Amino acid sequence: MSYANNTTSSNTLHIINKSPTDHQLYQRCFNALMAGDAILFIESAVLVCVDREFTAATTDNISYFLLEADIQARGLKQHSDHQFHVINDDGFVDLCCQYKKTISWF
Amino acid sequence: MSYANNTTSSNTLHIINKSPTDHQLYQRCFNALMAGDAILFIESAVLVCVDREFTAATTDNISYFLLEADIQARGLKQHSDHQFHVINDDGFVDLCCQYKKTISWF
Amino acid sequence: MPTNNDQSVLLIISNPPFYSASNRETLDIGLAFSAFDIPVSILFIDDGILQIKSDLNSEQLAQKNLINTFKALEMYDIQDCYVINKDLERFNLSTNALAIKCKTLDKDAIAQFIQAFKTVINL
Amino acid sequence: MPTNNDQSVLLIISNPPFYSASNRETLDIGLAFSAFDIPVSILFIDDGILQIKSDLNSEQLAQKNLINTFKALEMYDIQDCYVINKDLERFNLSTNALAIKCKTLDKDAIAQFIQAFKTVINL
Amino acid sequence: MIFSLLIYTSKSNSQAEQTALRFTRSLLAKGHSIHRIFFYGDSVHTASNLKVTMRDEQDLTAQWLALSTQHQLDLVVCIAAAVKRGVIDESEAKRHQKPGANLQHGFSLSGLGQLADAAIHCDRMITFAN
Amino acid sequence: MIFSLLIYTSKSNSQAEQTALRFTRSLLAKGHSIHRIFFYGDSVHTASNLKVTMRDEQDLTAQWLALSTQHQLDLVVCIAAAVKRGVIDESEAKRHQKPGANLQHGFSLSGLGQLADAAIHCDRMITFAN
Repeated sequence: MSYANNTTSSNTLHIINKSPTDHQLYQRCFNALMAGDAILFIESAVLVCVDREFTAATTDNISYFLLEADIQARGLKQHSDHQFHVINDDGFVDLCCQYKKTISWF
Repeated sequence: MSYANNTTSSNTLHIINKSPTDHQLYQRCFNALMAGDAILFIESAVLVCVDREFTAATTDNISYFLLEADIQARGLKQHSDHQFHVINDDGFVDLCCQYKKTISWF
Repeated sequence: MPTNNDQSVLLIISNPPFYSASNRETLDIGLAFSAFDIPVSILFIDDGILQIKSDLNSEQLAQKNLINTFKALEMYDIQDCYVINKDLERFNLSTNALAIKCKTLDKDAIAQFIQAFKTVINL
Repeated sequence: MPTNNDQSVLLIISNPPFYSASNRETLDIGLAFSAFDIPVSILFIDDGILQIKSDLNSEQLAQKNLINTFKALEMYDIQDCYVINKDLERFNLSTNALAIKCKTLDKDAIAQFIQAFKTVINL
Repeated sequence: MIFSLLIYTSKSNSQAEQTALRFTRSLLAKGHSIHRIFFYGDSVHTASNLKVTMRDEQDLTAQWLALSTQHQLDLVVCIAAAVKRGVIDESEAKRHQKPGANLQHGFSLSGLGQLADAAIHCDRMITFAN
Repeated sequence: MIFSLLIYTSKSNSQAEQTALRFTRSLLAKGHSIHRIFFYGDSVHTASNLKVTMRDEQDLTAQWLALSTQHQLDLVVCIAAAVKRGVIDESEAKRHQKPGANLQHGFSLSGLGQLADAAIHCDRMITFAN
């Protein structure tokens, strides 16, 4: 998978930790996306994978990641579909290294 | 004006203090409205009077109040139109007495 | 719904689990009020419904899972817990997936429901 | 926009005035970073644009009006402040109504703009 | 009328406590009374006596105290919320073997029963939160 | 790679600091290093030594300290943010004539210059906030 290689991207990793009910925060994050960027959903943001009202960003070529500890805590392990890559804490660190910078949307 | 009389209403005064950009909070408040209820917008919520994206509740017969100190602090004094009654802190206390209970949406 | 609305209290929980201290602290209000014989009801709304999913598991997080505390509600005579049908649909849940027994309300019934209480606390 | 993006920092302000300590504390980061010769830009977005309205007046509130501190930005060599056209429209503002000189960006240009910075801080 | 206030702020420098203070002054001036003001959640920090007020900011703790002295307000801080956040009196400091106490004189630590009592003995309970 | 962390939480018991702790453990285990962890805003309360951890909760302050001891982490608390929120060391207590100090040994108070330095001397600055 793209996130497993070690070349550094010139793109940005966006980290978001609020429930998708915070529409404005999500819109703000989506407005900041370049093709090739990634979004890591952590903490309450992992609810994106079961929220039927969540609509993904319209920007092309965005990778979506979910933090494993957070989906497990919320009983969502079986719900995350192919749209989302599930990563653990080590994967979180790897992503931060692979992308040129991170922006936290909190 | 209706809020100036001293009879106690059996209705509720809803107090909201967040910017109207918090759509879900506003929707939650709007879902709790009965005909005859009032909403008092305080703190960042007074931005409703200049936010072109704000759409009022669809419930009938709702009174809208703005807290004077907050619109003044934000330079909005001239913007509040006839849809909103402007009250000071004494008016806030009066409203709490006139309505049977208050619910804070924060 | 309170039959005697003289002292009845409604607690509204709208935050998701593991979000902040507010859900725990709201629950603690419920337990304390019950001890004073104040009739307490709880309304789980929006993300709040996720707080009582029976499959929450905070082992990997350094956080307490509140689910057992919520289960204690019945012992404390807080038997009136409510969820909204629209929230069940939104998260594809049935009331069987919840750790405590809840009655369901339609979204359009929320306003009428809330009207019956003397005090509403919404942290 | 930073010409040398090696150490450039973008601060994003999205909260309205008088909301919390975050706008003040974001500004303080800008002043401190400037003192270390780190090039700092500030993007006011969503309700954040209201923080720099020139007609803010906190006399009736027990709160400091940050406007003079924001005006000090230019002395600190933070001359790159940006607002979004859509936010100006939303609140029916022109850049003349703002206490500090701002450049304007279209919403569609935000992503490209952000890309140039080494670090983005968003409190 | 008899009011009780529940203060539940989570961001420092939010307006919520300032609004509550103005509301309190106004209701007392109008002849109403306050049964109790209950500080819960992160609002317990209001009762810390180690905060330093910057020259350009207001000292909310001092303003509550001044009002309390003038009108004999009952300023109660939830003990469970306070102790876990590090706002403790001498007795809690001793019980938990902490190096000091920081509860401002004029505030008292007590349980949620005091909030229940406040709810029962008032006509209106108003929440100020954020 | 060299990381710096900016911690800016505003709600107690939010997950943000727990996530930051797990992230820190993971990056250290993977051989990366941390230049500095900077506590700003309401996160300064993490450095209070008066907090009492309930039996069913985790002591985040102790966990930061344990990590810090093992890996010589530089745990810096913003002095301006801390002093106004009532987290002070002996020197600030004396300067502002406060009755005591409550800064946990292992954390140090310093200015925002330390955050600027942290931003300059790292490859990645990650914000954990809420």
